[in-house]
Amino acid sequence: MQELITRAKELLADGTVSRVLGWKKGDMGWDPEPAYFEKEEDLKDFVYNPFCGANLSKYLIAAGKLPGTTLVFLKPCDTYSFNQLTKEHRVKREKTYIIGVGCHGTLKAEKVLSAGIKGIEDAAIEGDTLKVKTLYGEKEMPLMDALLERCQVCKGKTHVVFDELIGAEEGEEAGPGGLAGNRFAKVEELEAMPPKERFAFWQEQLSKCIRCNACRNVCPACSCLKCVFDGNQFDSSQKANADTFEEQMFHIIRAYHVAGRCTDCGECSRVCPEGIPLQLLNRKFIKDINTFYGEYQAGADTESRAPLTDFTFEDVEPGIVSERGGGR
Amino acid sequence: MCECSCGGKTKPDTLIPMIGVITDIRTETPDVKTFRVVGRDGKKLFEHMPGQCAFVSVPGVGEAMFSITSSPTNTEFQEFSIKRCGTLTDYLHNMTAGEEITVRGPYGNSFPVETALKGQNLLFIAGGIGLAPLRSVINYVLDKRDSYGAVDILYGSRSMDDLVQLKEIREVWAKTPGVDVYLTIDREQEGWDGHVGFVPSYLKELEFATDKTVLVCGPPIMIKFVLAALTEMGFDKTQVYTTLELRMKCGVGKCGRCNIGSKYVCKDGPVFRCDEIDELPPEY
Amino acid sequence: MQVENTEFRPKIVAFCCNWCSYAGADLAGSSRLAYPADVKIIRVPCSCRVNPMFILRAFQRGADGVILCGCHPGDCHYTTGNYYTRRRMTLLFSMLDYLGVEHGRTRVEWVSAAEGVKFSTTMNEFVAKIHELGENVRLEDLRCKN
Amino acid sequence: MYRIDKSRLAELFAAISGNQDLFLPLRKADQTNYGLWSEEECFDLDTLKTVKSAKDCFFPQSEVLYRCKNEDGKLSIDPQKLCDRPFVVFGMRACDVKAIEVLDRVFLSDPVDTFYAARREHGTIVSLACHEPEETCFCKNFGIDAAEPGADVETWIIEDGLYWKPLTEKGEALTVSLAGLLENADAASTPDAAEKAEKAVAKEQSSIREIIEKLPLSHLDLSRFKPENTMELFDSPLWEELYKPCLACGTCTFVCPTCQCYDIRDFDGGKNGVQRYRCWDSCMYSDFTMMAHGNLRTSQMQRFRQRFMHKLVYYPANNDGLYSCVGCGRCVSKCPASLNIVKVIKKMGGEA
Repeated sequence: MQELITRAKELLADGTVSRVLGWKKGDMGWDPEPAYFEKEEDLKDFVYNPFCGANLSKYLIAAGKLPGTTLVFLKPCDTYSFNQLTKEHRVKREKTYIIGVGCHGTLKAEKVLSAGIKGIEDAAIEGDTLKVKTLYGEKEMPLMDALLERCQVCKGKTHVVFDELIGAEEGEEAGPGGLAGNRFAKVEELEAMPPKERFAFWQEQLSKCIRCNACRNVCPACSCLKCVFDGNQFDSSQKANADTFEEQMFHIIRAYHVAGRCTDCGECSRVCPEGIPLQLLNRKFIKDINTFYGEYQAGADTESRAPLTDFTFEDVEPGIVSERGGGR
Repeated sequence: MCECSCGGKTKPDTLIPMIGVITDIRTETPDVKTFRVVGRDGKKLFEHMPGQCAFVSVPGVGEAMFSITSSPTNTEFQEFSIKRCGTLTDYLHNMTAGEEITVRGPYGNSFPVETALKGQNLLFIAGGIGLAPLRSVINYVLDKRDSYGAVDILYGSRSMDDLVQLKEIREVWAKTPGVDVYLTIDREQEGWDGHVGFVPSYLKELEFATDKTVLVCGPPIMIKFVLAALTEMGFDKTQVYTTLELRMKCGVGKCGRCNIGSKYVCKDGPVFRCDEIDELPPEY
Repeated sequence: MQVENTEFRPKIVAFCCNWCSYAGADLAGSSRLAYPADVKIIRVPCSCRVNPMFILRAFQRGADGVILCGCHPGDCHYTTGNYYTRRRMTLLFSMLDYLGVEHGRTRVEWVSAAEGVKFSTTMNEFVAKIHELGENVRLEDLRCKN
Repeated sequence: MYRIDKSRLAELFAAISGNQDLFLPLRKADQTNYGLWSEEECFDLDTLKTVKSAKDCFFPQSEVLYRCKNEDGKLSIDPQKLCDRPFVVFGMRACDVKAIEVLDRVFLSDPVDTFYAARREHGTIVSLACHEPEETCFCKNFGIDAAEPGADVETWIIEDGLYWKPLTEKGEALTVSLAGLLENADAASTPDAAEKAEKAVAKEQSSIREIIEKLPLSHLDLSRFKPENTMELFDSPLWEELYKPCLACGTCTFVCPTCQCYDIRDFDGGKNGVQRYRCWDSCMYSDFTMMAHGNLRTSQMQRFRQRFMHKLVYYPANNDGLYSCVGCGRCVSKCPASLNIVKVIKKMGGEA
C-alpha cells in the first residue's frame, strides 16, 4: 500500500496526473469508500486492502469530464470494465493513467462480520487464510468463506490494460491461492432443474428486489445517460416495485442490455442490499454466447465486435432453445 | 365527495380526486388554453382563495398542479390557464368541451387578500403564463373594488399573440376606474402600437411610487430581474409577494418533492413574501 | 354459451415482418388456408424491429404465446436485419427458459411471401402448442388480469 | 410482566395470527425481511437488522390509491379500501419503533393521510430489545434506548425465555388474548416469578446499555445540526467532497426506516382501468425534482445534500428538534459506495 501512495505522490508532484482515484479509509475498517485525492497530503487516508472491492472504472466516466489526467488504481478484473468502456467511447484512455494493482481476492464484509470477527481495523490475505487485525487482536478465517462470490471464481490476475503495475503477479491464471472455481457451476445447476423449480427459485430471489437501482448504477456497462427505466414506458418505471412482473421485467431487460458487454465484474451482486445473485443472470448470457457464438470475453480487447452486433450466416436458430430442452 | 372542512369521518383521503367536467376551452395564445371546469352536477367543485392551486389529472396520462386562474368571487366554475409543455398538458390541449378529468384541491396558501393586501395600493407584475395565478387576485380585487387602493397591472409577453386573457384585460380591467394597465411585448411586431421591451426594464421606466404592495409572477428569470429592479426603485422586500414553482406529487407536504429548507412549497407556499424566500436555501 | 366461456382461448401475438411474413399471411388468407383466429398479427418493418421488451410486454398484457416471423436468413429486405434477430431471440428465449417460463411459448419462424401454406401450418402448430401449455401464469402482470 | 419459553414462540405466533395478521422478520432466500407469518415460514429474531425496515408494514413500498375507469367518456373513481383488519408487527427494534414516531409526524399531521392512519389504528407493535447491538448502530445519539424499545408491548429474549411487558391499551388487549400462553409474572399474583423476571430483564438491560456505551458510533456530535445553522450548513464546501462516491442509487432511502418521500404514478391496465398508485421515491434520483421547465437540482451533490439536510436540519426545524434519523445503521452497512449519514455527521459536525 505504501508503494501505491509513494507512486501516486510522485505522479501528482510531477504533474503527470491532476488527481488520484482510489479508496479512502472508512469509519469501520471494512468500509473503504471510493475517493478522489487531489493533494499529496490527502493521500494519508488512502487505503488498499482486501475490503476495497469497488470497481473504480465506472467513476472514470465522470472523471473523464474533468480537466487533466486521472490516476486510477485498477484490480485485474476492473481493467476489463475499463476496456469495455473505452470501446464504447465512454472513457478516454488518454485521460487516464492506470496503475494495475495486485489482487488476492476481495472480501464481503458481511461474511467476515457474521463469522464473529468484530472491531476490524485491517485485513491481509496469506495463502488460503484471511488475517484480520482487530481491536481484540489478530483473527483468522478461511479465505474462501470470506470472499465475494466473484472472487471465489476469479477470472485471473492479468491486467488487460495498464500504464504500470505495482504488486501484481501477471499471467497467473488461477484466482486467489489457486482456488478458481467453475463460474458457470451454479448456472448449470439451475439449468438442470425442472422449469417449475427454476421459476420458483427466481421468483423467490427476485421478489426480494427493492428496486433501489444499485445494481444498475454501479454497473460499468450501464452507462446510458437516460435509462429505459427512467420513464413510464413499458409500465415498468425505475422504482415502482408494484408487482412481481415489474421486478422480473427489470432484471431480464437489464441483463439483456448488458449481454455481450458484461465483463462479469460482479459489482451488481456485490452491491445488492438484498443479496440477489444477479451474476447468475449475466453469466447465463455469457455462457450462451460462448456456446452459440464462440468464446467471448467482453473487455478483453477494445477492437472486437460484440456478439450482439455481429452475426454469421451459420448461426443457430432460436428453435435450439426448445430442441435441446432442459433449460440449457 | 364532501370537500368542506367538516372534518367528518366520511371525508375521503385528500389524494382521492373529484370528477370534473370541462365545459369550455378557450384558446388564449398558440400554446395556452383556458379550461373551464365544473363538477358533474354543474356546480363549482370547491371554494378557493386567490393564489391557490389544484391538481388536474387525466387518468393514465398524468397529474399535475396548476394554479386556479378564476377568481373566488366567481360562483359558477373554476378556470385553469394551461400552457402546453409536457405529456399531460399536450393531452389536455387535445381535449374537447364535455370531456371529463379529475381534480383535487385546493392546495397551498393564498395571496393575503383579506389581511396584508387589504386597503393597499397594488402593483401586479406578470410575464407570460405567469398571469394565471395573478388573474385570480386581480378579479378578486376588482370585484371588491372598495377594499383596495389604486391598482396597476404590468403585463408582458414574448409577442402580441402570447398575451393571455387579452380580451378581458382590454375590455374589463382597463375600463375599471382606478386601474391602470401597462402592456409590453419583447420584440417589435406588426400591428402592435404599445410598449416594446422586457418587463423589468419597462418597470423601471414607469417609475412607480413605492407606496404599493407588489405581486409578481412569471418565468424565474423575469422574477429575478423584477426583484432587482424593485429593490433599485426603493421597494422593501416585505412589500413584494411572489409564487414559487416546484415539482409536486401530493399537494399536502408529505411526498417530499417540493421541499426547500424547512418549507414545502405545496403546503407553505406557493405564495411567499420575498423576505421569506431569502431565508430559504437557494434551490428554487 | 356457458360452455364456450370456460374453454381456454389462448391469446397469441404474431410479429410479422412487412416484406415477407406479412405477405405470407396475406397469401394464406387469399388461398383460403385457415389458421386460428386467436393469432393477432402485428406488422413490423423488419423482424429485427422487435425489441425484446416487446415480447415481455406482450406477455405482461396477457399474451399466452408470442411468435416472431421474418424473411428467411439471407432474404432480408434490409440485407442483414434478420441475422441480428436470430441472435437476439436465441438469447432471449434461452433466458426466458432459464427463468422458468415454458420455452414453447416463444418461437421464431422464417416465412417468405410465397409460403402461405407454411404460415398457416406454423400458426396451427403454435396455437396447438399453446393450448397444450395452457394459460400463461409465470410471466404475467396481475394488474392486467380481471 | 409475562414470560414464555423461547421454544414455544411458534405457538405464540400461531395464536396471534389466529385473530389477525402477524408480520415479523422472516428468513427468505438468505435475507431477513418483515413478512406475513404462516406455519411454513421460518422466522428469524436473531438477525439484528432486517434489510428493509418495518416501515413497510405501515407505509408499503407501493400501494394503490384508487382505480379509475373511463367508460364512454364517463370517468368513475373507486378508492382503495382502507386497512380494516387488525394486525401485529412483532420484533421491531427500538430504532424502528422510533422511526414510526418520525413517520407519524408526517402522515398524521393535518391533512391526515388516511391510508397510513388506518394502518396505524389497526396495527399493534410488539418491540424487541436488541440483545447484542452492532458496531453500525448509533441509536444512542438520538436518545433511543435499545434496552427499552417501547411501543405497545416490549419484549426481551433472555436465555431460553421471552419476557413480555404490555405498555398500552392495545398491548394489554393483545396480552389478554394470549392469556393461555403467556405465563404470568405479575407482582400482585405471582410475586416470586415477578421478582425473577424483573431481575432478569434489569440484568439484560444493563448489559445492553453497557455494550452500546462502547460502540464506536455511539458518541457523535450533533450540536451543529440546528435550524439556525441552515444556511451555513447548506453552503458548506464539504458537500462537494462528501458526495463524490455517491452512485445515485436509492439503497439508502429504501432501507431507511424514516425516509417517507413518495411518488404517485399511473398504471394503465387496459380494460381494467387505470390504477393510480404511490410508491417510495428517492431524493437521490435525478428525476425527483424534474419538471416540464427544467430541474431544480441538477447535480448529484444537490440531491445528496437535500437528503441529509432534510434528515438533520429541515425535519427537526418543523418537528421540535426531532431528527429524522434513528441511528439504525442500515445505510452504514448497505451503501454500495460506503457513504452514510455518520460520515456526514462527522464531517459537517466538524469532527473529521
